[in-house]
Amino acid sequence: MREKNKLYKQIIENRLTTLIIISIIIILMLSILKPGTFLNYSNFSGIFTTMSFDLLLSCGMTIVLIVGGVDLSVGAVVALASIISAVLTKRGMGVFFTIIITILVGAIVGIINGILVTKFKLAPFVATLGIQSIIRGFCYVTTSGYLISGLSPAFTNLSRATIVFIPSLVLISVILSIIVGILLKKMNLFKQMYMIGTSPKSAEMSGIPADKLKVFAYMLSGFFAGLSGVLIASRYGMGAATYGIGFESRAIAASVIGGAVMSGGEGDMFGTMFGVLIVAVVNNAFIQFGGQAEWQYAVSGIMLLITLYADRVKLSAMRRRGH
Amino acid sequence: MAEILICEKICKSFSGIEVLHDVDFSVKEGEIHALVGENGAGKSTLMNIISGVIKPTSGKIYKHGKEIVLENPLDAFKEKIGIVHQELSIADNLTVAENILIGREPINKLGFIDRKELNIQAEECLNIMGISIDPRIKAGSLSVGLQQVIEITKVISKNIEILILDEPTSSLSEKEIQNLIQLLKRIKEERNLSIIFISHKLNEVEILADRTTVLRDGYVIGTLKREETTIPKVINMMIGRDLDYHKSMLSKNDFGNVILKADRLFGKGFSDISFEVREKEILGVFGLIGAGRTEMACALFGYDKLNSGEIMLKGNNLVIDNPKKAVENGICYVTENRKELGLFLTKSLKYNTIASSFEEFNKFLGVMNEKKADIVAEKYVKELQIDPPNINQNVFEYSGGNQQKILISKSLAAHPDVLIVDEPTRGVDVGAKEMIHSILRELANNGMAIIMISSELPELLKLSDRVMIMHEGIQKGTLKNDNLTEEDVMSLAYAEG
Amino acid sequence: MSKLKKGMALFISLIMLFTLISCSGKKDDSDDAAKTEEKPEELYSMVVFSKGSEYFNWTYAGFVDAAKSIGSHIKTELVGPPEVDAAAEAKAMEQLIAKDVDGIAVTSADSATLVSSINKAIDDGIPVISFDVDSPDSKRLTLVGTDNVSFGEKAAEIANELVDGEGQVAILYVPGNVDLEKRLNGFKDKCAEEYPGVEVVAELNHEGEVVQAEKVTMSLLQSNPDIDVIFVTEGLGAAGVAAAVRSLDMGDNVDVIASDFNTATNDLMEAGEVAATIVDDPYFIGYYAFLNLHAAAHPTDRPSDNPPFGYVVSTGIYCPISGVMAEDLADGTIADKYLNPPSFD
Amino acid sequence: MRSKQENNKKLFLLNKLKSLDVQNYVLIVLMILLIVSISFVNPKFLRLRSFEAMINNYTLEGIMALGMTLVIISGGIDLSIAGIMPFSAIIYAYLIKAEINIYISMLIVLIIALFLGFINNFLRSLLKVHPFVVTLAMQLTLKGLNLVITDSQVITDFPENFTKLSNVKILGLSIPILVLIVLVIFYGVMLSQNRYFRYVYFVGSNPRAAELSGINTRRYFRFIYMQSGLLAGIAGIIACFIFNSAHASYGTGIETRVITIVAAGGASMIRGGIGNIRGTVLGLIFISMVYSSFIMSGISTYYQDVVTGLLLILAVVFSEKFREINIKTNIFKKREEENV
Repeated sequence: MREKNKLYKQIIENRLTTLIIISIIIILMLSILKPGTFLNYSNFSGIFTTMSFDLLLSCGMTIVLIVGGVDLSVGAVVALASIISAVLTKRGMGVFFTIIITILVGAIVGIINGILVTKFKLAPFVATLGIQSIIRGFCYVTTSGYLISGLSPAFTNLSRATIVFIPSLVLISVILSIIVGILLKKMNLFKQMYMIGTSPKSAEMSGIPADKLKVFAYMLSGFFAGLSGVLIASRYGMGAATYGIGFESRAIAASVIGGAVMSGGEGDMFGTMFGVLIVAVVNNAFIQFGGQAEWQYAVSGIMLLITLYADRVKLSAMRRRGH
Repeated sequence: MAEILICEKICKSFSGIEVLHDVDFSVKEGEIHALVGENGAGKSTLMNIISGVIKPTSGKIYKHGKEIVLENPLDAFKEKIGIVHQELSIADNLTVAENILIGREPINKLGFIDRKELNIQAEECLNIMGISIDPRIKAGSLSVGLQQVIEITKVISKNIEILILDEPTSSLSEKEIQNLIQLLKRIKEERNLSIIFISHKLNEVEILADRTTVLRDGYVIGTLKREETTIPKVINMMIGRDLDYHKSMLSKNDFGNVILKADRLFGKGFSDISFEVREKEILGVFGLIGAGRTEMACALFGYDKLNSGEIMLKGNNLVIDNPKKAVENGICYVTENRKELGLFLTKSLKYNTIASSFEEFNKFLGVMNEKKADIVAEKYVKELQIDPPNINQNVFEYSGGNQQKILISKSLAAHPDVLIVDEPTRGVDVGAKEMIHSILRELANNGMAIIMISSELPELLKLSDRVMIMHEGIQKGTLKNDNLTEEDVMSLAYAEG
Repeated sequence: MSKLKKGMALFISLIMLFTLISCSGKKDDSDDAAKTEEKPEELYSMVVFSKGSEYFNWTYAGFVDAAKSIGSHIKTELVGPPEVDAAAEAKAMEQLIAKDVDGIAVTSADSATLVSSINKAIDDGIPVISFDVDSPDSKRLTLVGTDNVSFGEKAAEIANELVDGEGQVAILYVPGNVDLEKRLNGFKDKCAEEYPGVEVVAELNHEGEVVQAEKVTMSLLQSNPDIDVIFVTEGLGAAGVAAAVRSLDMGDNVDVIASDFNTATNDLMEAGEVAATIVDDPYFIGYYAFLNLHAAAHPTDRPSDNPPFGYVVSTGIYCPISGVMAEDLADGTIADKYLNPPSFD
Repeated sequence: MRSKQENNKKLFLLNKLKSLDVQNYVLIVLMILLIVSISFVNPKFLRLRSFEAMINNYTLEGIMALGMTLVIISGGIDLSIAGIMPFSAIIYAYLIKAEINIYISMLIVLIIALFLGFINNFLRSLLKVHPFVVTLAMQLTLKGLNLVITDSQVITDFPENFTKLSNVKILGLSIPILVLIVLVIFYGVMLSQNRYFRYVYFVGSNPRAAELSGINTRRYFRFIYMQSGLLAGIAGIIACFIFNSAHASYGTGIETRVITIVAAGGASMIRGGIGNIRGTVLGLIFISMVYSSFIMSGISTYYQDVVTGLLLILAVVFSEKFREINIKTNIFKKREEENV
């Protein structure tokens, strides 16, 4: 009995294991229920392709959550980046420079977020919500609602090509999130970010450049949103002001499911990856079973609540063991 | 005098660990009863039981000889037991009157607050306490001392018979403490009130208490009458052994060069502070809370703004505008507020240890050198005898004394030339206190310059080679510690001009 | 204190900016006003539920051109929330009634939400006509729009052609959007009546969003790999569907029928990823919407059943629908017609 | 003694002056500037009906802002209203379409809304996380549910007795506006005069202390989130009155607007215990005025989003700045001490 209890605790306490087990169970169940059409290469390449935008945004969101912030502006930045990259390519700029400039713009928006949060001491939720509105409005003002299409094949191929049977989008998003995952685990810089999220004041008093690193975290979030925007423009061959609505809630949900907490100091990109994957798989299943796709919102919401509950269980287990 | 409250065989366990063992405790009518003990001795737990915040595991409480059961703070108030907690419970945005009469506001026919009546009643309460504050102003605009008084007014005005004060003086200035002591003595006389008084400051206990009960490790060690109460005796009972509290730990070696020199520092809460500290020297900074010493240290460390003044480090002029710069230049600060400004409670010992020296653990391309971090953490665990010696354990699982050691090791890991320690033994039990003292001496002997801020004179006199005295933001002077006595320091602190 | 001053300066400069924007808007008007003859200025508003849509820019282009043809004393404006939001559209109507404009042409996000505000405008003496998406339960005077049933039927015709009378079709639409539902039903009914071999196997919600369209299509093509045609009833979704088909490498098996003509769809057709698109003519709709609105605002002396407005009693004007096949683009005239979007604020 | 009393009086007046929120005055000045500049562009802006339209348009936001004020004073946030409001509208629409008495249906909907508020608080206290996440999860869940149960369709064709009721006007005011006015007065009076409501300041500035003073904070937070849910429920029913229909999209972005209103009114998003109904009402009028000025002056509504964002950020930056100044002026503290 005791042994069992211990195992259960261990599973609950290790988020990544839990998530991997849950994903495997879901995937197994679906493969049995839908033999042939669910568990095959092309379906999974489809799932991975369409979740790649969410995955990229979640990379940034996880980092921001680690430093104790939240970035609600990412959805709007995706739209902005798609427009900028589309305009630049249409003006004849090379693919490489287009990407660089667009991502820079995303990063600048991130820096503005960071400055509002650190220098002006705004609540991250308020600051980034404000910036979200401003950027989204700016997108509409500049495009007047027109789609910006007619992009060069060199640009559109960016997210349409396949490299060794793997769609480039999947390759980019998965590799980047793995890199972020490793960096979070290994890099000195990111270790400091965890400290900042745990106790911002202690971090500052310890000589950790808390404000700078916070701005850097928001910058990374902007960077990933910018990249996501470039890829979305390239994939659908157009820049549009309507991209990315509601992306931020999905990214937050995925990161929290993956192990991040809103108060900061925790977060695991590998967990986040599985968070994104589970939501994507479940949504895919809803459509395959002819259910309503609208359930996807409810699915994220409910999963979020379940994770929070698991957190709670974990915490009280820790308390019991501690004092 | 009859006994108004008797606690009989109170036991309390938290998740299986017993923190109070068969505690018997009684209060007489109209007495001030001090409750002392080290941190973790169970004082606060006992008071929380008497005031209904928590329930005892077993044991009985009698009031006027009748058994009472307290389920929540409201029950305690019904039994006329009131508590003033250490942290104030004043709502800034409500008026003084509302704060005093919260929960008992007079109501008019419509069921709304009757403001006129409210203010009159509040004024009456304040008059009883002998203070004149307009009850209509917002409580947030008062000083902490006055807020404390309002809090006491609030509790007393509930017609209570027993007043519990949990460390009431911890955030007050010296003047405010004196006012409070006068106030307590007076209301005790006037209202025949029984007061239970928890304090760390034994001199206050000596002045105030009619009786003193000492707790240690959840046991009652004894109760002293007023005439029996002496500080050494109390200390003896608190720690269970004689502690040579005045055994000097001064250095015998010569001091080296001047490392840090501060010249005419001005900032919020302090003005015109100059001092220097040399290698192998411990400079004590004495001052009570409100003396501006922590403010001065924070400004020196770059956490707060320094309005003017020069800081010279090893002869070089230095502008320190953030803590990072201070750490990089070899100045480290061990804060008095370790839970909020010092430690990372949910992170491991290892990461707490290296928090100030992260940059030293770069392997290549910014990869963290975990192995080196392990070694460093292990080293300090060993040197400072941190228990349990598990570098991967989260810091919140450690006791106060060990947390303080972890905090010190964080600063040490950054190899400071100058170490500023602020109240290094606050909330630390006596054994650990002793240990921290010898660690500091050892560090100084090995060449570090240490600035030690403390409001505990014995500690300062024991350790520091020189003592700088601050009072209400002003530097009163610096004394060399040649058989310096507490009187010398105090008389300088309160000297005019 | 200096921080406060700085802050105040910032705040005040924001207000000045605001005033400046509003004044600059005014300036344009007054410039035009100088050219007008003695005729009093009139203002007509076009209200849309998602201003961030290319389609409505086209309708507004027609609206503006028609206004110009009447005279320079006619002013127009395009009003509405950027994203699909019926409640916000109703708010805009409310404001326009307070502003007392001379006429409103409105396209409704859903069939019910705007009814009360349209009725309120009519009761206040402001003529209102529907364009594009109707609000049939309201008192709006008439509709200028597309016959969406025949829109669907046209799509069915083309689908039948593409599969040679035998095949499976999936349709993407947004439930709750009356027009798209009509297109869906038109398609299904036509197939049921005339093309028994063409079978509609899936009706899915893509929320009018590109990424969602791709997700839906991906999953759909997994569970139904035999699908021959996907008909997207709305303008934006085609890009997502094409992306899914492309990445599954099913371009040879699956034909995409898009709706509307926008620059993105044109690209896809040129690339051969969209086989055909069904187009109405938004410019035409806007143009006739204005003419009808203006007529309604200028009643003749002739007695009418529709006091106090003019003679606009037609049940509606429907714009022509055509199917454009990818190969039709070769001659260039069609693309020319659509690919130079007019620009204005 | 006399001088002391005089001194007291002077202190009180000074204190009173200081306690008036600077931000409220800034808002009023801005509103006047706005009215002047917009009426310069379009004189019709000054007519009564344009003000009526302004308030008409912000009835839903106004109702929910009252509840949000309490939530924000208590130190929390409630994003779930964007889900509860349309959910209530939809349930109400279904109920009255099922020929259930319209008043009984109201009762049912309000009970459901209260229950959802209860769930919010239950989850908040169970999971011990910031209300932001919990209410976000609730919002997502309810949004999905709204779409699923309605199949994204608009619900309309309400029974005649309802449409009749929705057209009723008392003293020339429609029911939604009346409800808003009644609620504003109720909340205004309660938050300044009722002791139970006033405890929100206590709970917001120091929840632990409030608990130790004998306020049952658990029950109190339950009350706060339940009243927020209830107001969202009322707003949902009012949405049916306004639109004579119900749709899942009615809540789109509404939480942002509500929060902006409350923030512009001076409630602190950073520390609890600060804010009042007077400020929220001013914020409501200000924000609705800004939006209506877009259409009145003919500025493209595209700028609306940009201005919303700027307003939100500026409102919060300034309310904190003003507060800082208030705190810094501690001349009073010194004088007080001398007095004793």
